[in-house]
Amino acid sequence: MPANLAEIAIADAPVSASVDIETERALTALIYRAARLADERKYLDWMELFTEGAEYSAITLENLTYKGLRLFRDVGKTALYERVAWLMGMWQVPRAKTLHMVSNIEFEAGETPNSVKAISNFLMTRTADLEHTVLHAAGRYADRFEREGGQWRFADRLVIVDSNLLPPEFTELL
Amino acid sequence: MPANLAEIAIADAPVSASVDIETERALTALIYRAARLADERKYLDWMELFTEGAEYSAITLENLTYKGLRLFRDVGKTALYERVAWLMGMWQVPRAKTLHMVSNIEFEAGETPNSVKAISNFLMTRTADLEHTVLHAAGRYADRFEREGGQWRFADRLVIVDSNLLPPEFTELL
Amino acid sequence: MPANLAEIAIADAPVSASVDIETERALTALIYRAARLADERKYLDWMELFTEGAEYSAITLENLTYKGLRLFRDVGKTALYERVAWLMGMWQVPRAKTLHMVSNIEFEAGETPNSVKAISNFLMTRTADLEHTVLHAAGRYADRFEREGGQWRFADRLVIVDSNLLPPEFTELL
Amino acid sequence: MSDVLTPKAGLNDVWGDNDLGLDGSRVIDRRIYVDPAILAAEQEKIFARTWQWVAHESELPELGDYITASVAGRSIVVSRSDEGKIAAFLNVCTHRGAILAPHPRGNAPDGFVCFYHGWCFDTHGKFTAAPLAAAYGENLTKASYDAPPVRHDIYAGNVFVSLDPNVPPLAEFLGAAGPSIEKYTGRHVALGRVRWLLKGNWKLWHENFRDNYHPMYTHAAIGANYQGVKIQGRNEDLTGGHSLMAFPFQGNPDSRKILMRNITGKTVEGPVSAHRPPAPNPDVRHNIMAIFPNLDFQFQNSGDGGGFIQTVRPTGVDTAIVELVAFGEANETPEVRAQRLNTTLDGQTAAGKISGDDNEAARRCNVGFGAMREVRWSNMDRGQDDGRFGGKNDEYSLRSFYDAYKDYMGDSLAVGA
Amino acid sequence: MSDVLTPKAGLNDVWGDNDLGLDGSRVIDRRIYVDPAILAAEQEKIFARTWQWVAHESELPELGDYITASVAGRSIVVSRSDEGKIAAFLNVCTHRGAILAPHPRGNAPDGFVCFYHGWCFDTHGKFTAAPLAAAYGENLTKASYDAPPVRHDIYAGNVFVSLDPNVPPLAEFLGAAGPSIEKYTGRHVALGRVRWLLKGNWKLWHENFRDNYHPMYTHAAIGANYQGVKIQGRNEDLTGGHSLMAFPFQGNPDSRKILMRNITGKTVEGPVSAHRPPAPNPDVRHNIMAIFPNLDFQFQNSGDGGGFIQTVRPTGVDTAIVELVAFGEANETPEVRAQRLNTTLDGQTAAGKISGDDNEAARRCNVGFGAMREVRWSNMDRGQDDGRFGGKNDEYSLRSFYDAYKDYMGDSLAVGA
Amino acid sequence: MSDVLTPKAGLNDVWGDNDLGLDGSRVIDRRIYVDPAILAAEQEKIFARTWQWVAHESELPELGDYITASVAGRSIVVSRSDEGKIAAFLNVCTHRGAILAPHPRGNAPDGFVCFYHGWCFDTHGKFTAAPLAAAYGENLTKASYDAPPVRHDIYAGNVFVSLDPNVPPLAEFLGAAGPSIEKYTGRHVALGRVRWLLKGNWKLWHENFRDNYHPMYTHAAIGANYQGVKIQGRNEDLTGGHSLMAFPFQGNPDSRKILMRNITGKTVEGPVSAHRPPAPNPDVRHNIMAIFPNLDFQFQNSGDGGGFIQTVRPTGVDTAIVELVAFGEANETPEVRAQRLNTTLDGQTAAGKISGDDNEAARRCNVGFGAMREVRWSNMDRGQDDGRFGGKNDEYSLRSFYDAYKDYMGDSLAVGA
Ligand code: FES
Ligand code: FES
Ligand code: FES
Ligand SMILES: [Fe+3]
Ligand SMILES: [Fe+3]
Ligand SMILES: [Fe+3]
Repeated sequence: MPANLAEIAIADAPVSASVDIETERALTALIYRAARLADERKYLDWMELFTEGAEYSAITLENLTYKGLRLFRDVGKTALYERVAWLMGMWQVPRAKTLHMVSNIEFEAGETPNSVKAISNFLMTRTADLEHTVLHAAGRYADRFEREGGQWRFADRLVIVDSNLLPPEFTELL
Repeated sequence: MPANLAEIAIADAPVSASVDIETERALTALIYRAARLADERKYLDWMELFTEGAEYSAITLENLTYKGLRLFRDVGKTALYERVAWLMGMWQVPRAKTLHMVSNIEFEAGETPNSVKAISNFLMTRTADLEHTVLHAAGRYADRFEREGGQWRFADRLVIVDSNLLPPEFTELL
Repeated sequence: MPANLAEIAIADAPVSASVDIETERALTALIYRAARLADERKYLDWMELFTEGAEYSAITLENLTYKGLRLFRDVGKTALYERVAWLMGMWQVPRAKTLHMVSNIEFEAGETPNSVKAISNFLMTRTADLEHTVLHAAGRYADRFEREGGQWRFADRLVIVDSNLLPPEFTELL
Repeated sequence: MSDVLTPKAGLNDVWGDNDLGLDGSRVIDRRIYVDPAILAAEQEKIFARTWQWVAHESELPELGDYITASVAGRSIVVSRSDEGKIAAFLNVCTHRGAILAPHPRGNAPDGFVCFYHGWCFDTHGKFTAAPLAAAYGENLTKASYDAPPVRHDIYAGNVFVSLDPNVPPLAEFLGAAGPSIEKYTGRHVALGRVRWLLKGNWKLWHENFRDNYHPMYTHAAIGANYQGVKIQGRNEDLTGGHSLMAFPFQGNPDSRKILMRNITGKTVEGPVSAHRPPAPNPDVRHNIMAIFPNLDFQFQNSGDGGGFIQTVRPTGVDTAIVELVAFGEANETPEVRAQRLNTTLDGQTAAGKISGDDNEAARRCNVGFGAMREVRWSNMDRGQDDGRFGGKNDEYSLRSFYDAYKDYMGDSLAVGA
Repeated sequence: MSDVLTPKAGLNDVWGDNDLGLDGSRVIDRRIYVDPAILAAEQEKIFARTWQWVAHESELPELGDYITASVAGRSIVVSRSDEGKIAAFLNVCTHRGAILAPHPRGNAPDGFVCFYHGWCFDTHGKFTAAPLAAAYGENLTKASYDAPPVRHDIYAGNVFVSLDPNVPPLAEFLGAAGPSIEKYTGRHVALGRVRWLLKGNWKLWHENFRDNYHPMYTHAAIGANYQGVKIQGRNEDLTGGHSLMAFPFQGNPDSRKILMRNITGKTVEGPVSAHRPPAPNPDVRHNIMAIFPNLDFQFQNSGDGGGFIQTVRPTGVDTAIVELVAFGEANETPEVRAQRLNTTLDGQTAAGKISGDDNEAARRCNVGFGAMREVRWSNMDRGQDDGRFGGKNDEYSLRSFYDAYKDYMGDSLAVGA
Repeated sequence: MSDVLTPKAGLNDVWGDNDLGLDGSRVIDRRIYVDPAILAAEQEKIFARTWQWVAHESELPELGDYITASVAGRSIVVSRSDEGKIAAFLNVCTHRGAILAPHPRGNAPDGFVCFYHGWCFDTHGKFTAAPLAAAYGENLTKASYDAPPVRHDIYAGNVFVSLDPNVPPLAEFLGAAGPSIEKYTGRHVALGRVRWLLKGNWKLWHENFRDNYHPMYTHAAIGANYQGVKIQGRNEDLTGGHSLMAFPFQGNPDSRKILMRNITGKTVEGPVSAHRPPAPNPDVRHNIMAIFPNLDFQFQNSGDGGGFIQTVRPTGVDTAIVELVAFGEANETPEVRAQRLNTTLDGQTAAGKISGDDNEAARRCNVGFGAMREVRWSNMDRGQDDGRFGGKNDEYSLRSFYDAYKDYMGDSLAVGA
């Protein structure tokens, strides 16, 4: 999967026209809900926003443009369930309060009417007990959505992390 | 008012569908204007965005989930006017330049057509004279709007601050 | 061009109503694309988003409210081309990864149907090789768009930087 | 409490030789705000040698409830141990050093299992077991592996700890301040905490609670309120390094509304309560009591029963963390409690309508101390009468801190040091 | 490798006089984690005097490829020089000090032109020309203006450098660890690097790879897996300060699914593979080999050929940068390679399902060390048999590090220092 | 200005014993960029002992206008006092240390009232009153409570201050640089300031203005422009530690367009002005004048009347704040003024098309100095003729700085120190 940032980009066609406004609002709401559920630590609800076979993975920019070594790659609900179990207590790391700011969402119609791609910028802050709020991570979400029974879900989310020097604690949901 | 973050959340129904797009645009514009007027230090104009009996208060996340001890709670225009007077000079603290980034706005229809609830993420930077721009605060706005004579206004804004270790200066408008 | 922040503001009329939703979506997409192309270092593509005689300039808030001394002012495609050449290699400064978060976009109809003004908040992070992601700059875009042959472009972008103490490296595209 | 105690004799005072021509007990050497060596001495000779407030019992209601506090860089667990009594021990595993309790608050009714290699400690910090202990042969018996207990004592529900086992008993240490502490927190519950960073040396914050002379200048609203008023109040050295400043509600209630109109150019109708200072009332006294070295109580003697305490602890020579704990009466009505939860902090914390200016005062002194070589000495000379008390704007309270400060710091303060 | 070597005799050990009543070779003075003077001594006496891993040859395939590394504060260029051999020299211009190679990775087949004033250096760091040299008259001949070469050597494709030209040869330094390094990285390629900040002293991370006793406590999943299992494994001091911990896949494969159900309250059907630990298999051994002072290898001897190495380098007394380099076999199939790229790091790095807890362990110790004056000594006494190896949970591996540490640090460790 | 002054005799030069076999006056000991003890000595022996630029009179037009500056850690108020003359005093309240003027710029026509306890000072910093003074008895008469005045002087509208009252008169200090300062700022107004952080020792920035040898390597555009050109220019030690570098517009105006086409692969039509360097013109000389220890003037002698100055002040051993002040002629036309406001900074500041590379040069040296132990000495040997001036690329300007630097630093530079 070696690629460079541009290939993860969206075709430079006039993006917004390609997806109707109702789809745009529904998918924006889905992206916002994924961020909120992560910040509210409702991990099991967060998992439901993904399709059965969905893929959720993360990679640092350095490795995206080198040989594609990922931080992790969860494929399917079982793998997501494992990450959720780790977040809910198999990690013995005290959970901190995160905040996901997502903006600059650009949509692109997928191959079928029930498939849409989007890229967006995220900036995540983290506040540990009794510490200041700090800038935790920044980067891009490269998402693919699929609509099943009128309900949009994440089919694929790749988190591209800008930093190649991660903070001391990076187990929070990205 | 002991509650946890989830209770301040929005029902997990498909949020966006619940408020029509025109209302969404009008309320988004109101949220953006409140941020701009605060950043432009137009405090008296900012005050006009609230209803007569409006409540504006702030709480750290630690106390939201403990016994509800608030940083402050202004109820009604007189209390807002007092905060504005403090900002305009009763505090002898040099005003710095703030910038409010507001995103992830999720709306939910209120009990009546003239009442809407919204939660959003905010990230605030502060730049003091001759200093670098720093991350000042991050958290959530829990807002309730009321429409009077076709004009939407804030009826209630609770600012939930993620950090339990505030920066040295926290008198800026949140 | 001495002015204060307020004069760069948008008239306080109910902004959103003044521009139709289709124009708003197109211009929002244009603002997002300018941010993405800058972050993907596609500088030549970024240049194409500007009109022939477009002006792109930047100023610190201190000088905006003093005598108007700008960090730089590029007028016309030749000047933009020079900045692009510097970004592509005439500066011998290692390029870092930037991320432009743009939010709080407020539009205002211009004098003609093919001219619109907008102000927005931006927050830019920068990640140098092997370093943490840091908050690089925050401030306001004061933009004017012109539509030529159905295609919106930037006719004027003024970047107002909040900080009066710039970071050590500030040659990245703002 | 005899009122006739001569302040420390000038001559042999370590600050006797100063530029202000004043008695050593009436000046401050500004070096103590900027010299890292002084901070290191303060941590060992003051913070590790005095009673330090860490919690109120009401914050540890259930068996196993614990709070962790940081005193002179040491993390300390304060827990409601299995016998229901408060226990305090160093929050460090004797095996390889990991903290046992990783959260600021938590509940560990069965004691603590160190998450690193599983060593077990009871709610008193006593080492109870190491898994797979055979690998140690008999060697675990050659020394105590208990997490060292920390001397602690409770006064009116307030839990204090001391890293110095030989510190005098708590009641004796609190001395004349004891009865007020009992009155103001004896029947109370802690309602929550708020913390913030101070951009200045820790003493600048504690000095602020020894200083009743600043309010009408630092806080515009108080200045307006005291315009043309004969200021009442008492400023007292309680000995032991503690002090009490008490003053009635006084001043001109309409002053604030006038000041606000001048500042905003607007007059706002509607209920005046929000922006009127309390009407003058000689019976109600606002009390600011400072306990050496870093604890402050603010309460009203009106029986209102609300109030707050603050501690300040250094994190660097020019940074500190201030922590405020708000109190209400255990049995107050829900209405009173709700009002308390909504308004106690309005004037306080880094966001407070009053304290906002006090944080700015610390910041300004911190910058001013850059000229320490040229302007070396501060003046705390207000109040010329002998004895240990004076009017609202006198500085017996501030001198009482530095008398005790010199006793604890000893030769570390020698100017050449 | 004789197994009968008595650990350093107790008495004359610099830590002989400790509070735990143990032999000096079985304790650690916690001062070494917090004292800036110790860190300064470690930089010069250890980091600048040992072989330091900087790259794998597979990362420098083309002529002119270079990587820059930072060792004891010095920036070093490691490049594929013009003869195709690896060269290493200090990344500093002899004219006025600018670094010659400004990127962590790059390609400079024709050597380096310093961007500040144009001085030229070849791919070996040799000074070749200064533009407009007439202005120097003959003076450029009065000294060498070459960027000082750095001693380097290659073992099984791994490039090591040493700032001490007199360091023993690499193969001798690696000693008993050599063959494993050959086996695990000899036919391999580096697949990428991930770096993160450690909030604790650098030794806390390297100690973690000398400690096979912590996993079943620090990592809940491993704890569940080992429930009621007779734990197999070997813990060995390879001498020279190196150590090897090897253990088979063991434990109860369903334990994790049960633990996950308890924690989440949900049971997830579907392929179990994702959340089942590997089935017990005595032939496959997981190897954790630690090379003095800051290099760790993790591989399986199952011929799977994948694995990773980690280096940790201090950036302060309580901060360090850990860098992990993942490996795959040069000739593995695309399917194996893709699987490797997707899963190698799942348990590792600051985001890892295993290492997430190890970073937390370092953080907790870092806070616990605030009580260093009261709890001065750490215990590394597991394993009472003479000789240099023991069971999975013994500490021959950890003692081997500190034996070597004391040799290098010499009198810098004297407690009074 | 006699041109025949032999540089400091080699032997007794503190850097005489260096690795480059050069005269002590032609090398730099890189320790001075990294050693905190050197910075502390520089603050007291240089920054607190020299004339420091703080403002231009045009920035203080109205009565009561003030600017605060920070010199060697001391905050200083520079104000247009009540007699219309400039006053300068330490920005610190003699009561308890708060700064009197909290803003970088402001207007206080009636002097300053300290916001902490209301002490009053006039526009000269004279202490005028303490409210409720009775509490001090007569003790306020026992010492001066004036904010200490700071020696200041004005040269061609430029306000300089010195923390050392015994510093030689400003005109004498400026010496040979005076006339140029008069010419370049005598009829001018300050148009605004821009500040940025430098990631390197402060001397690296000031050295850059003593170095006319770097531009054609550090700045690709200048390199292209000078391709195959016989470079004109003069490099001169003005004595007193000041230097002047002057050179005409020269080079190949089309070079930049060619370079830009090579880099971008595009050719852009339209007005060439934007990307053409100025045409060669022997009459117009660009002047870069450096005033010891940290002030730089850049102007053209073409009567264009625009230009800028820069000061650099350390905030740490490897960080500093550079502040640029742009100038225009007081009576220039609105068109000239508008052009000046839009273009003066295009090549300057951390965002500048030229200075962007100079900030990178400081960063690269800062990293390279990590190898200070191995590569200890920098070479500033360009220009072998006796006397104090040479061609554009010689280093009389740089050596003049270090001659003065050694005079001020004295024994603090002893290598063993
Ligand atoms: S550090 Fe606590 S059990 Fe090892
Ligand atoms: S520093 Fe390298 S050429 Fe001058
Ligand atoms: S510090 Fe200035 S009046 Fe007290
Ligand atoms: Fe106060
Ligand atoms: Fe582990
Ligand atoms: Fe330059």
